[in-house]
Amino acid sequence: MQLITAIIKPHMLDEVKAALKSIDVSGMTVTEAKGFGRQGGHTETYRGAEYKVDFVPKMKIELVVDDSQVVLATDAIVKAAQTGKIGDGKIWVTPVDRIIRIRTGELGVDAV
Amino acid sequence: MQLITAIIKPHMLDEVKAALKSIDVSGMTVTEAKGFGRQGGHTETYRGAEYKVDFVPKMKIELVVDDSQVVLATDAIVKAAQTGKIGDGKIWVTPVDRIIRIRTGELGVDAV
Amino acid sequence: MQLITAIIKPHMLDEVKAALKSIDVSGMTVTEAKGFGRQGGHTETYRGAEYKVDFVPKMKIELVVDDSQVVLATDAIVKAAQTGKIGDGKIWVTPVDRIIRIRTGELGVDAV
Amino acid sequence: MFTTRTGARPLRRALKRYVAPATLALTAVLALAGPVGAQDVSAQYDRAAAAGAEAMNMVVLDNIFIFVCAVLVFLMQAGFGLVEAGLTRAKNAANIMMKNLMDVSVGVLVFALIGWGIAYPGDFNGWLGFAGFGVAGFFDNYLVDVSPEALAADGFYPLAVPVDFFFQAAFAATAATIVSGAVAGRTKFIGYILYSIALTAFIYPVVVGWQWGGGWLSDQGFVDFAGSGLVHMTGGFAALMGALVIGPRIGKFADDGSPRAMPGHSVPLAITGVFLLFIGWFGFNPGSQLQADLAVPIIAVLTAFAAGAGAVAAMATSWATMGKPDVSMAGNGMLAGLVAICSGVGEVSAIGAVVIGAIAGSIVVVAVLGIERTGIDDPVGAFSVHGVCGFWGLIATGLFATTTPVNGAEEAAGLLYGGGVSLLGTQILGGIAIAAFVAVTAGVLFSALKAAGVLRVSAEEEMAGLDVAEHGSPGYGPDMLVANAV
Amino acid sequence: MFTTRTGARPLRRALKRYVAPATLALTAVLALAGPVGAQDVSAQYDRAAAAGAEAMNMVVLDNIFIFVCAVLVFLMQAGFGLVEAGLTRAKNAANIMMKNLMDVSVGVLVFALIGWGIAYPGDFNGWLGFAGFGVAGFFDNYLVDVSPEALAADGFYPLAVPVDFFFQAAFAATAATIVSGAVAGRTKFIGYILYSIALTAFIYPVVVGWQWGGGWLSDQGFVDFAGSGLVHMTGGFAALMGALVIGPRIGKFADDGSPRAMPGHSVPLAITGVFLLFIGWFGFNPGSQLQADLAVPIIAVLTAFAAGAGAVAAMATSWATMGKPDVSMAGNGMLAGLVAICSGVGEVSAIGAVVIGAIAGSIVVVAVLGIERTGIDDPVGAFSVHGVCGFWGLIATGLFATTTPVNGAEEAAGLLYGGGVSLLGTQILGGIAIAAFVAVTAGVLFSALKAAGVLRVSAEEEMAGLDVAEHGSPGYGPDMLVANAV
Amino acid sequence: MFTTRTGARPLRRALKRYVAPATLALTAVLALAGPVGAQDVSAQYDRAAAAGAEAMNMVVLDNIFIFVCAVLVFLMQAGFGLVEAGLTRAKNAANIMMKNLMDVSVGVLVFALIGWGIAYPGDFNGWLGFAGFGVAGFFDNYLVDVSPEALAADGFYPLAVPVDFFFQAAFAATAATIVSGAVAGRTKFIGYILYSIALTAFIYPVVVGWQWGGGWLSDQGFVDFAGSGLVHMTGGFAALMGALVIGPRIGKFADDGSPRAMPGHSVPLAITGVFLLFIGWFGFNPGSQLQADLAVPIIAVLTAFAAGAGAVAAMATSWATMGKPDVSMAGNGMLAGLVAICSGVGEVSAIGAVVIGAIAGSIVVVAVLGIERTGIDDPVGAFSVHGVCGFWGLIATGLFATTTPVNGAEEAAGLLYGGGVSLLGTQILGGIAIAAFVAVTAGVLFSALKAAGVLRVSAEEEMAGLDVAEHGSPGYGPDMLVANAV
Ligand SMILES: Nc1ncnc2c1ncn2[C@@H]1O[C@H](COP(=O)(O)OP(=O)(O)O)[C@@H](O)[C@H]1O
Ligand SMILES: Nc1ncnc2c1ncn2[C@@H]1O[C@H](COP(=O)(O)OP(=O)(O)O)[C@@H](O)[C@H]1O
Ligand SMILES: Nc1ncnc2c1ncn2[C@@H]1O[C@H](COP(=O)(O)OP(=O)(O)O)[C@@H](O)[C@H]1O
Repeated sequence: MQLITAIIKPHMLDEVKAALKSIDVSGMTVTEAKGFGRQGGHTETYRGAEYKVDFVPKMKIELVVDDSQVVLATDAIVKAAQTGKIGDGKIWVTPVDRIIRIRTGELGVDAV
Repeated sequence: MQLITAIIKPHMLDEVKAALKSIDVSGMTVTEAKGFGRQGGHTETYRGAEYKVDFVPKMKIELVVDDSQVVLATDAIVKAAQTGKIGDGKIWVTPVDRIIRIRTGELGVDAV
Repeated sequence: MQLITAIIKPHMLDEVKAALKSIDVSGMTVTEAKGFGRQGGHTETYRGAEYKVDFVPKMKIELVVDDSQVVLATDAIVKAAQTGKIGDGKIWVTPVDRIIRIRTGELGVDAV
Repeated sequence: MFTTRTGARPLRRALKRYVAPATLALTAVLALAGPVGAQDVSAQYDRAAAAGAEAMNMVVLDNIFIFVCAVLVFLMQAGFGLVEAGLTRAKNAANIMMKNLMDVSVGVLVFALIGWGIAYPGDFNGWLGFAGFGVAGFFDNYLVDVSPEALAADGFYPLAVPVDFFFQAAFAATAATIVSGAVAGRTKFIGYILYSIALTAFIYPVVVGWQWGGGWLSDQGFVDFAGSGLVHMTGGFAALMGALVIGPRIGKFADDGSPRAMPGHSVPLAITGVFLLFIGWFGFNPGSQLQADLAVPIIAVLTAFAAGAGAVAAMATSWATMGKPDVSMAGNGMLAGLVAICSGVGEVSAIGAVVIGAIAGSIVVVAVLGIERTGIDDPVGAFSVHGVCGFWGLIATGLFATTTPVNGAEEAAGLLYGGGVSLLGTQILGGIAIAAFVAVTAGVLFSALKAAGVLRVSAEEEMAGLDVAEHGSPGYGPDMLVANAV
Repeated sequence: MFTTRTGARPLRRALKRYVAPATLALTAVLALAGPVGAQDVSAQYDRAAAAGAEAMNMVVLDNIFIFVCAVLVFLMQAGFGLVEAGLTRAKNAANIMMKNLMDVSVGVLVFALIGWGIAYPGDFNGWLGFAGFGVAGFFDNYLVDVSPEALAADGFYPLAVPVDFFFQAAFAATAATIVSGAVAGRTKFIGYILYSIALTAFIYPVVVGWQWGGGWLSDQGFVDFAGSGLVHMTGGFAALMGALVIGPRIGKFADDGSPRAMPGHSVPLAITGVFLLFIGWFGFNPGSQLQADLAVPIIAVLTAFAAGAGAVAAMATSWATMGKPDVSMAGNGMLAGLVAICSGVGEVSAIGAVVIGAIAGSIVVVAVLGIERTGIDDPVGAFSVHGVCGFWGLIATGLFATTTPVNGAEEAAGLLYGGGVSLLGTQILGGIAIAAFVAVTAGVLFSALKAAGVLRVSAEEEMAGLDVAEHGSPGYGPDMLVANAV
Repeated sequence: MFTTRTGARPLRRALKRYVAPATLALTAVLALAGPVGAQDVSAQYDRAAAAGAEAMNMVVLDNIFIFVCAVLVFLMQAGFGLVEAGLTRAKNAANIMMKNLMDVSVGVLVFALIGWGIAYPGDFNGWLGFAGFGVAGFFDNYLVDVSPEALAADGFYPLAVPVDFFFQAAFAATAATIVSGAVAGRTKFIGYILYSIALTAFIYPVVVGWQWGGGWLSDQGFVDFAGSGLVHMTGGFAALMGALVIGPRIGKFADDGSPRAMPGHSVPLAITGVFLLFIGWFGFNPGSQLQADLAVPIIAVLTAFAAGAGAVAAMATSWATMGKPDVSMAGNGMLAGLVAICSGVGEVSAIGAVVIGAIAGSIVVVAVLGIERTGIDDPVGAFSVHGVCGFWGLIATGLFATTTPVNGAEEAAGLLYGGGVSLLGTQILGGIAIAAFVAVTAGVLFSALKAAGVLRVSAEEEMAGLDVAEHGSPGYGPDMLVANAV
């Protein structure tokens, strides 16, 4: 099993979710995040004082998939989350030794 | 060392924390998350317009433990977080190459 | 490539970001988190009822870096985030099999 | 006596002041007002007698003044909504506001159809000016009776009915809405609506009828100028029964029965609500003088003294007992002082008002903690503020009433002002009667709703929050990220 | 007739009541007021004749009363701000409040310089007391004309100009601010300011001039006591044109055109706003009586009945049609009832007010759903509440007006009270005229702003939110974490 | 002169109007009021002479009017609380509301016990009607002195004391609460309470005594109708000293001393507060006329003009200087206009009011930026709004005062109206005196609190937020997730 972590633009979440559903990804976990990168931030002004906002809103998607699904899933995410504009985000894949479904205690593939 | 990531139902957090404490887990990090999976979501209505809420509230728990503790910890989480109802969540375990305690710079086991 | 995850005190974020920029880390992703550990929490009172707040506010920083940069980056984080007071946080490093830049589909080093 | 609101007199007075042609006012006074001091007569003379023009002046000013006071009392609905929403959780915030919105909306209509007729039975029998209200008359065109011709004929009286109704309806809505906070977070919306109708249609009007409607309590010389007992105890004891019958929110008490803190989602909103209630009370108490006269500012000052003393005392008490000055407790303290002064604000002295408010402020902190220990879950302290301090207000009048009340009436003085225990006894009797009647009727009401299965939502719905479960969507949008772990 | 606000009469009445030396009032009545019933004369006599002191009394009370009502109407600005902010997203909350702040700030000044002069043209020509307003006179010291000497000379009249202006200016600001919610979340700030100036300077005053200014509508016997048509339809139809020309917010409609829910960020704030509007309406309607008299409380009661019935009906309708009682719809329902009763509150009976409010409450729910289906994005339902229910209010007067209105006027009765269809026809005619005039002028206005490129922000700015894009920083600080996925 | 609030006259006027039997009013005027124009006499005659009934009418109306205005002024407490909470961070929101709650609670009591007696020394000496206030009299039953008998004997005067106190106490609480925002986020709660007591007990009353109490300033012909100087400069300069002595919040200034933005947590709440202050000001300024007369609406219009001009000017200035129209600056601008017009609202023309407000709106933006540059941390701009624009208001009266003030007084005219520099000089003198006295006393006060170690919380407590550190729990519950990185 492997863990796919994707950082995407917040408003692309629905598209990505749909894309993953369409390839039968059974589930995922999403977290609000803020990103720093090439995209850079912007400057805001409050009562005359300027301040730089370096971190831009991002969504973080985590999904554990069977090794066989990894490429399919990452491709789907790239396709769905791509706007071509700087700041589209990253995907990284890390190995998973064990996965358990809490409800049943099932392990491995059965757990996802 | 290994990293245990658990996705649980929000209101089970106290039980899980207690269970982990009881087996002397020294610490953990928690993040608000939203989950998508078999549990499915529900429909809400606002001023007559229906909309589907696919993502349900979850808590994400991360803890780095010594290899020897992994099974103990995952079992504790499963036991504590299990309601038997769909949506109880997942646990996955990933390898950790290095861990550092920022305060002291200690490494490995001493760091947790 | 490796993934560095750092749990730090919220108000150290700017220093850490600056330190990482200074060693040319191209980007990072930040998440609000709550931590449990030696630092312990504190007690609050609301309308006469006491309650324990076990989880203290933390920031979670994730950055994928080239293997060559790992030590440099972790050292930078430790230096920047260290107050010497209990609760400074942890850093852990996990292996990354693949990394993709969504905008371009670039892989590996080119992706970060 | 004629300017007080103790018992039926005010209404007879009204009758007197308006129905009788102005030129007959003086005789009317002597005829109906019972033994009155010289100053009463002269005052009455100054106010109503002589030129018809003059009389009309005062009638207009009185009506406009009560209208303004009633508007201030209606503002209290916003105050209650904010206090209750602020002291409960975000997932129930829209539901709380909705309940308050319905208390006033349903309340005004139900009180017009039923409640008002029950509250002031005798006085209005056969008054056509009143036929516009009540089930039957509601379908006539009651404006017929307030056409200029009718006014002239009736000596302007009928026009006072609308303003008196407007003022009283605001009070009824207030009594109803007190309960909303005590049962917050677990009550079915339909069940709450049914309760609200029952309270404004029957429970509150019956209690009011006992005193302001000229019933048995007024004959005892019971004193409740603005309603520490009639309004606040009624709401407060209904709140107690509601919280009792419905039971605590899930997670409010640990397995060992010890209370758990369930912090409200916005103390700033709650204190904003306290400020609005404070403002509204300047319609509630001064307006209860029922006419525009020079007693109004005194009543306002005493009201402010009690409010301030209550807030300071609650702050100090919470500081002493909990180690820190609790903000929402201080807010409760101001409300407690305001509730307690309602009864005697026409009878007590400056120092009396301060002491009454200060004691109320201390009581409310103790009461809130005490109630929780008994396993009752009253998230906003409605019973402690309105029930307990309402009763304290009645007792306080029995202690602090002076021999020279602001409104020139000749009430019996309180224990501390040489009046002996008689007034005190009457006040306690009245308090017990109100508490008992409301506890029983509200108890039956909530039990019936429970039996009918319309009182409490399911555990799942409660966990999800009433906004989503009862109204379809959360009170705070997805962009106001509300944390999970609650 | 002299106490109604139908057509030019109220202003002539004012003229009559003040300019004529008090001792001439009686003759003045007979001379100017047209055929009046005996009671009018006597009332007028009671109020203004006899002692100069007496007359002044009533003038003072009238002025103070309207002043208080105007303050209540200004409070509605806070109500509108909260309703609109609450029902839109957090990223636009500061922008909404800013627009409301500017509506009243710009509005008061522009209405003084231009609008007021257009709204009440004839009546004030050559009145020096008015020279203080208007472009020219603005630079004089208009207080000269209200110095005690002038007062004495003018029989107190000029002093009524400021209070009348104060009251009318509050109405103008209200009409303007209605649009703010309908165009929320995508309008350029500068474009909104320009719209707001145009509405208070020209569009609203022209419409008001037709009726309250003594124009053609008033000659038809059109009845719009407090402005269901003049104020609310004007704001409501401007809101419709704004929403139409600007187009929907990004993401409001799916590709298949079906509407998507865009939940407001704080229903509790929205309902707090509804409560404040409810309170403000007790200045809006009773104040439209334009004098302190015994009709005021009746107007207040009818206003409360319509508000309550509207909220209950909207709750019930949403419950029936959507399966759950929608909170913000119930809030809209209360406002709908208040809007609808404005026109006839001086003419209808108690049951009439309840029915008018209830129908408005049901209409508004249907209208909100219907409007969305047409692809128009009105986030707060401004057109449904003010435009649709404003028109319903005009029609309702044609149906429910009684033969014996509260204010002693002798209006034609409505269809259901034996008056036949003539009043109904006039009401519909007036409604169509207002709708058409506003639709055209506002349509041209918004189209011009669009052509000038100052109407809508860019897609990026809209996504980022107007608080950041238009005002430099978010309305909620970084410590109030606002979720990304919106 | 008798209707102005300049110097001791108004109180003598009161004395005159009430204590003297109404039939002697005319002589009383001539005897006590100094040289008065014919119109004064006649007006006075119209108002008070003739029938005792007539006189009482006006007394009642005056008392009720001031009562209503005082209630509006108390509403400003809610406004200040929301502005201050909104413009500071969420972790201090409950603490801010608590401070405002205590300002009014403690303020009313302390002002009654001490402040009022200091503010109006001479006028009340030996008046038993006043014995009910003040340390000694507080323990009597002061109602004895307002019993109907006493009223009759005193010609109704004593009853005016409560309403005057009620109104003045609201002002005192306002002055106190101005400071709360300037010292937000780092002040110990106990230290703030001690400051609040000191201001309402001594600092504010002394300043008021100089002018409204009949002190030396009033003898100079100083003009401060509603308190640009007496109320707002007092609060504003105390705010400056507080911010100065306490020092900036941690992180407010970079190491190089450049100011860092610390965004308030809720601009929508802040602007809601501005709206409530705007409403409250219609009690603050018109009520300062101290009687119900036809000048009231003029004062209201001028107040609205200045407020609108201030908001527009601040918006424009921030737009010009910062590139975007800043919302909270526009809010400050409206308040600045309101503060500035207080002094001369009884003396200036329409255009004068607009110019005064507009200049205030521009000044406040510049002042806020300037103050920050000096290293002083005033999170809500309290000194800029109340201190700087308060002083501007005094100066403006010296420039714009006309020869024919609204209230019929015969003040000296301002520089631009041919009055030369004498009034201007007096105004500047008065402003300097107030600034100096408050700066010194408040400076000593805050320094003493600092020395006593009760002024500022620890760095840890400041980081954690005052809600948790000082009051035990956060103002926003765990379900309103508040971000960490602040
Ligand atoms: N090295 C990294 N490690 C973790 N997250 C990163 C890294 N670099 C970028 N990110 C995340 O990806 C987002 C987009 O990256 P950015 O460089 O701005 O644009 P792009 O990926 O299109 O070049 C960033 O906002 C951040 O959240
Ligand atoms: N493949 C996955 N990768 C990551 N998280 C997942 C995955 N599948 C499910 N989850 C998380 O686990 C939660 C529960 O999963 P779900 O399928 O709803 O119930 P159950 O685990 O009981 O079958 C989901 O809400 C989601 O947060
Ligand atoms: N075993 C662990 N796994 C994951 N996170 C941990 C672990 N132990 C501590 N943390 C995180 O690090 C933070 C600091 O740890 P703590 O023990 O309190 O202080 P210190 O690291 O200085 O000893 C905790 O709040 C928690 O967020």
